[in-house]
Amino acid sequence: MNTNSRNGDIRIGFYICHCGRNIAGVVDCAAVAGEIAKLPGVVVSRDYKYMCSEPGQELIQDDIRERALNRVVVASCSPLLHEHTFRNAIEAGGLNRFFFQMVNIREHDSWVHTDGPAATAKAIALARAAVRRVRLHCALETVRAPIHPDVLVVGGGITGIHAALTLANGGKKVFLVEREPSIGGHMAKFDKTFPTLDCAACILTPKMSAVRAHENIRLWTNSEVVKVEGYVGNYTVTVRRRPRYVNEELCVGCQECIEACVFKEGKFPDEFNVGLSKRKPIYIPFPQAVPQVVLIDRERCLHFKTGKCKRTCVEACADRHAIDFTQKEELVEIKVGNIIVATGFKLFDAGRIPQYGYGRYPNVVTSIELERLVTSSGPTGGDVLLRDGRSPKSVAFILCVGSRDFRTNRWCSRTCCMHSMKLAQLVREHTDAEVTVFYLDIRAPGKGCEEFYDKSLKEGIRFVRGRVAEVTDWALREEEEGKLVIRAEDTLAGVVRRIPVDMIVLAVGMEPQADAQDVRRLFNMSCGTEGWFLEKHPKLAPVSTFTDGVFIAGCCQGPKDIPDSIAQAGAAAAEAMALIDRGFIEQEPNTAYIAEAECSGCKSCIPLCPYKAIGFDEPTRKARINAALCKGCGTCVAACPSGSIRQHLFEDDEIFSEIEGVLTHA
Amino acid sequence: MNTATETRGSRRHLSIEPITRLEGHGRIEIFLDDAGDVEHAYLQIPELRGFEVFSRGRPAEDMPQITSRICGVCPTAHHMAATKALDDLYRVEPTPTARKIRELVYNAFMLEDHALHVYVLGGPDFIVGPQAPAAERNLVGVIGKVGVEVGKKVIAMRRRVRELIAYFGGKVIHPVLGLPGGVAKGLDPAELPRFQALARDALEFALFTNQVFHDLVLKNPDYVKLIISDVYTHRTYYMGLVDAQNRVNFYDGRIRVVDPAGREYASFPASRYREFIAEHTEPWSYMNFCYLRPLGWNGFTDGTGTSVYAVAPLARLNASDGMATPLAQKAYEEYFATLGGKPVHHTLANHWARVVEMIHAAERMVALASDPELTGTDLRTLPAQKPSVGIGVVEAPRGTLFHHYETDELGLITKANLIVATQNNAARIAMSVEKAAKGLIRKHEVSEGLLNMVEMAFRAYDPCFGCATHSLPGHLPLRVRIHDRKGGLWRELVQE
Amino acid sequence: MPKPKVAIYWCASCGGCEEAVVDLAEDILGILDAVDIVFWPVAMDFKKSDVAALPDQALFATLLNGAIRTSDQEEMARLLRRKSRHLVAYGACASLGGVPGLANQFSREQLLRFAYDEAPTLGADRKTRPALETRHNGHPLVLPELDETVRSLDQVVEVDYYLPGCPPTPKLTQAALLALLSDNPPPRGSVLAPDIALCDECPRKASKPQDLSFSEFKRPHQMMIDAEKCLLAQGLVCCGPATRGGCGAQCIGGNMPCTGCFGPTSRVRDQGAKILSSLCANVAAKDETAIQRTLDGIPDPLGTFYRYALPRSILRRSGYAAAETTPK
Amino acid sequence: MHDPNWEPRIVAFFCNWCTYTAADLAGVSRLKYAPNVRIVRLMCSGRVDPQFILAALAGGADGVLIGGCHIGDCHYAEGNLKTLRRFRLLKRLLAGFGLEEPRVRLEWISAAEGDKVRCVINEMVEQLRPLGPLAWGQRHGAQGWQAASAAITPEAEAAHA
Repeated sequence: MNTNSRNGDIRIGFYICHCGRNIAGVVDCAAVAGEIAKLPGVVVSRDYKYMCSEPGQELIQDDIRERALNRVVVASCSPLLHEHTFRNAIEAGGLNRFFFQMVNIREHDSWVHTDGPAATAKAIALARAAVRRVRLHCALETVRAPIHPDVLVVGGGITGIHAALTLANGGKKVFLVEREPSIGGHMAKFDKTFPTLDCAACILTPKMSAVRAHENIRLWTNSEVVKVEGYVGNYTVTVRRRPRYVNEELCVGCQECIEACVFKEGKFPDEFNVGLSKRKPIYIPFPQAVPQVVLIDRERCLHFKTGKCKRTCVEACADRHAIDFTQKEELVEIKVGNIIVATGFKLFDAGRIPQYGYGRYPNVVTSIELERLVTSSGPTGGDVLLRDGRSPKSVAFILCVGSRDFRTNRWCSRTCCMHSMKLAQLVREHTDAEVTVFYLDIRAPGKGCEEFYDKSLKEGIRFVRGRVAEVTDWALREEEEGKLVIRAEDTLAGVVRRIPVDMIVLAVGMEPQADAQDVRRLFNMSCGTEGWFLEKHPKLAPVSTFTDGVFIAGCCQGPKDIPDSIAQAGAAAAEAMALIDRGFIEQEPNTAYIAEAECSGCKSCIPLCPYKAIGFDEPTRKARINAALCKGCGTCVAACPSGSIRQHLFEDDEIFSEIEGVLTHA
Repeated sequence: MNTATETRGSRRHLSIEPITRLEGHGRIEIFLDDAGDVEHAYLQIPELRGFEVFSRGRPAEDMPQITSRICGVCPTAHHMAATKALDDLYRVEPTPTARKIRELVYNAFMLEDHALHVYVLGGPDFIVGPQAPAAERNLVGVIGKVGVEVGKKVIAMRRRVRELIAYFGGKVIHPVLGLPGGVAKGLDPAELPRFQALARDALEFALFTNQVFHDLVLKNPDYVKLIISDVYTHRTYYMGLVDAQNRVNFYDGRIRVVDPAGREYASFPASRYREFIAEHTEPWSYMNFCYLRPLGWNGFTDGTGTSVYAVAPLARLNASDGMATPLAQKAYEEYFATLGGKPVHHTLANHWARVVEMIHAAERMVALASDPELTGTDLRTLPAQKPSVGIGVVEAPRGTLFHHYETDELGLITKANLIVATQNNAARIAMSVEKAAKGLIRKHEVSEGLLNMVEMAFRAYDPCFGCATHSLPGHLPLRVRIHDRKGGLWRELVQE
Repeated sequence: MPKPKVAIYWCASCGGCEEAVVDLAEDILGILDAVDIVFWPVAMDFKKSDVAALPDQALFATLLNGAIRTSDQEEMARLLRRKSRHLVAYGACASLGGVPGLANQFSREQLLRFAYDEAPTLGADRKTRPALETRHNGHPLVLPELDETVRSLDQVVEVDYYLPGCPPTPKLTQAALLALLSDNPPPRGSVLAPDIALCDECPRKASKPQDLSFSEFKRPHQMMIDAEKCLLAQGLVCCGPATRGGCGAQCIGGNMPCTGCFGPTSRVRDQGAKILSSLCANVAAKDETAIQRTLDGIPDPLGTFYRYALPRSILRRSGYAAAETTPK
Repeated sequence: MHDPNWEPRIVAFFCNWCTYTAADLAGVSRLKYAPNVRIVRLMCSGRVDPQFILAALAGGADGVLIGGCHIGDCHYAEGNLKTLRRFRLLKRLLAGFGLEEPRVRLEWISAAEGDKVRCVINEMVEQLRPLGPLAWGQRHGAQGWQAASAAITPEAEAAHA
């Protein structure tokens, strides 16, 4: 028992926050303060408009001084939000920061109940419990742990790239891990970016080469994080590096080996061009790829399949000896203090909406496929062509494919409207086709986006409001012969239209990565119901997660465009930098501890600790807890059969008194 | 003798409480006629602990430990009866070594329990004297009488014998050795000499006790007269466990019943106990009174027409044709010769019979301690069959003890029924008390000594109301209340 | 100067605690030198009225064993409380309710119904019930009423000390008496036994592995029990880790698991809950069905975890029991 | 029958990382649910000592709800697995004590499942209503345990002083 906390008389100050009308609108704060004032040990009981405000905090500090308070209870919002605020306040007021207990009467009471009296009764019960509990609190010191200055960035899309560069430029060592053979992500596939229509490559490529060149960045492509252990400031991460069968150090990217390959022509679908072109078994993902290193597709390479290959590539590489068929997958372990997760998104699979005919009609394409077509470095050298090589006379865009649709995804993917308008304009540029856009609502909130919309209208792009019912090649009228027909209701005109076109572009939305759940577990994060990674707080901590030292940025947190992604990348980098430059993290001292005299050495607790924090001390034949390793889950405390393991901040007696408190009738 | 009064409801009464020097609790009500002679006396038992009921749902293998809590004076008896019920429940025979360990432990227990009664509970009445001052009628008094050396000898012997029980049972009070098909712990050969020596000393001690009894009791004509006096005599049936030769056996055998003339009335295995034993309920006591089922309940009567039977030492000797060991057999013969042949109906003869049994127990200890199989390592026959019903019986110091369990196929108790020693004796004890009261209390003449002699009437049975009331909770001290004809209190006597 | 007076008394008990005192053997003589036992129904001829006649606090100490189930016991407990400077709850029943406390899982009516209506050995007069007041041959006879529940002593009167065990060991009994007689007796409310779990003194402690988890719980009759190895390590449910030490691990010495008669340590409010918590946490299985299968190896958690402490546990008795009360 | 104004009282033990946060989310999302629940925050559902559950039931709760991260998502790897194991046997034990099945409930609620908090609590309140007050303390004198452990409750301590 924490007898030390009970010496002398207990003088408790209780403060209930109105939070404007947020709490006071439902809970009768004055009544609560009145009730609590009657409890033994309570010397001050006040209600105030905004406890977290400067004056609110001063109110507490003055009372600590003038009324000699030695315990403080604040009833306001969630402790996850403001516990530290008030702990700091009472510490500044000269009290140990743990002589404090917070009561959550906003998120858990006023915001979720409408019945005033009931909510007030609940607030009183919760407050009573806190008052009973706080008297048992002990003075504790927060533990400081050093922070490893290196950072891991997961994902080499524009977000990861920007985060890595920002940190590296700040002088931090960065490990950038990318699953694909090259960094660049989705953006590398884009021709131009909205709303400025500036060339995507011109923005991205320099950043990519900067990554390659940067002395503070260690770039690992073709690699994946497989294990994460430890805690903020002190993570141990295992990375799996898949072999590319070409030595990165020795390859200069001359690509002569590709020329020399026994396959004279590309034979296999090219991932980068989303299958619109073919590549060889030995290839480089795309011209500007970083690193500029070729790789061998083990599944396709003759040497690996038959062992009977002339290995012309090896000859071509000659004395550089970069090609190495013996390369093995390797697991590398690194230590970092912070982790930025920027694993991005995956595009909606248009095949999931059969009535749009994707995969059935060759001239129904997705927005990303069109993106590759309009790119000068793309498979067609920038010509927008139908499958039969003709240039389309009419092109239609269907928006919200896999977005804002209760049958697929309910969220708005935010970028498809602008992206489609960009493509529409490019189609107009590259062809003389007539362009129609089927939309539900046009979302053009970003800077310069509304103007971009106007521009699209001026350029004669036709907008039809309504969800497309189906795409068919079943011609009813002569002009429909040999064309694709879109059936849609024009909700403005209030008529159902049949519109024949040559090409249909599906503006597919964004989805969480297929393995988002695994990645979430890997980094101990949460996902929203839709599967996007969950930020700690949408406004107060938009790039933080519930796991300290793990940050999220870009589209893995939710759909967003390039500027927003880059902004988040910067924010995440700044958060990490802030922790690193502070040099240490303060850990909640909620660790478990053993009163040695009481431990019988039954060893029941030892196997329970996931962090191996409990050991058996042979000389004393008792269990020992290594506080540095303990994370304070309290599982061993609940399991100790003789009640000999306690937990700071969550002592049995504190919890029992909390239980008694919430149940005592007013 | 001074008087004090106490009011309970509208009635005033005389009381002596609690009844002392017997394990458990009881109370006697005595009603006088106009002449001040005893008209009726009632023995009341106010306990019910409900073991049969709260055994339900318990794993059968826990029963030896749970039921031993019925009585801390004879826990080994309940433990052993329960263990034997488990053998039967799982249809397993204990290994030869296990059986011998059980028997050694059990005879050791019988010896020390009897010793406790002879020297601490019942004996003082004789050794110190029935009319001796209260403060002396106890162990300390006995020590005063026979000398502190003897007292120490008694205490040391009990301690050593109980150490043997503790060796096998873990604890001597509420031991843990019993498991279906055997015992939990074997004997380390290194310990054997210690126990062999103990067994020899135990025998010597038993014979010494026999000597003390002869010197202090049998050599005193008044005591002998008291023993055979009609006040302490009842002609009833007698029950006991016997071996194949109808000789006394505490651990195992058939149940044999003889009639008041000493002829065999019945001989049956434990599994048939329900055919021969029935319980009768009186509204004025929580304890049920056992009788012979085939004869039906004929009330608290002895002699012809009675269905009352007795158990415990007196009964065991009456129900057997002899003892299985030589020295005990010799004592057995002397016992019947002195008391006028079989069967002996004198309640107070229980004390002597108890000494005879001590010799038997000690002789068995000597035999078992020298048995090579005792140190074997094959301690258990593991159950293979699904359990259903198990019935076990042993001779507890205070008489025949039955444990009867039924379980589901997981071996969880669904039904339990227990018939314990003192319950078997209950009817006869009640009769003894009334008879003694009638015989001793006359013309409003009541003295502390006389009242102790009334207590002696049932103390001779070494009744264990703790056991008897395994089916009843808590306790009420025994009072002797003497009421006059009008049912009002005549007088309250307070012993000083 | 006169020797301190000591009383030994029993309520709902089996007499084992009395035997435990007798088992002081030679030492009892030593104790008789130090104190006068003025009241000990099982072994000495003294009457309640003797105690009633004493002035309050006249008794230096009373060792009271047995739980409380009748008004008479409660009355006696109050009387002895009044007369004693130190009231010691002696043994498991007085301290925790004890084995008879398992009756709290059933109603009084269930107890009576079995004894007088259902027992297979009842005779023709089956269904006769003992009555609180009857007349026989015109004579009035009364019986005490049974309480609905079994209570530990401290649920009836204030208790100064606890001496745990079923029964307490002579060693602890003697130590306790000497401690009370000493100049600085232990603080009131203390349990006069080590405040550390049994494993501390268990001879098999070293044989327990550090990474023990349970893939199966076994019952003693189903297996040959290794006489050296930790019983938990053999898959048996041993309550030692959750039970106060001081008994000398006697049951372990008998090669059987601890059943918890010494009760919990001072830091635990509910012994059963703690045994359950630690055993379950260490179950090896990770999926629901496997977990269930492992836990089926403990068929009677209530009887196993609350063998001695049901009345003194947090919930104290079964809720079913309350549903049924004896018709008057 | 019991007081017509009686309302079930639920004590909830929520883990800091998932269920407590989900309850916060429910608040931020302004979801509405029954005011009968009192939430006690612990770092992990693994900290829920069965004693706490018994204490709540004996102390006047009509039901107890334990909330933790989904299996596999525990912030501390496997704390919730330990909770699940305890809970399975505890349910059987409580049945032995004659406690109605719905009175004690374990739910996995992730930080994102604010709405599940609402549903579970509303559902539980409705399941408890027909059962009526548990009132274990009054019915079984279970408060005895508090008296007996008086020395560790502040009020008793105050009284002692």
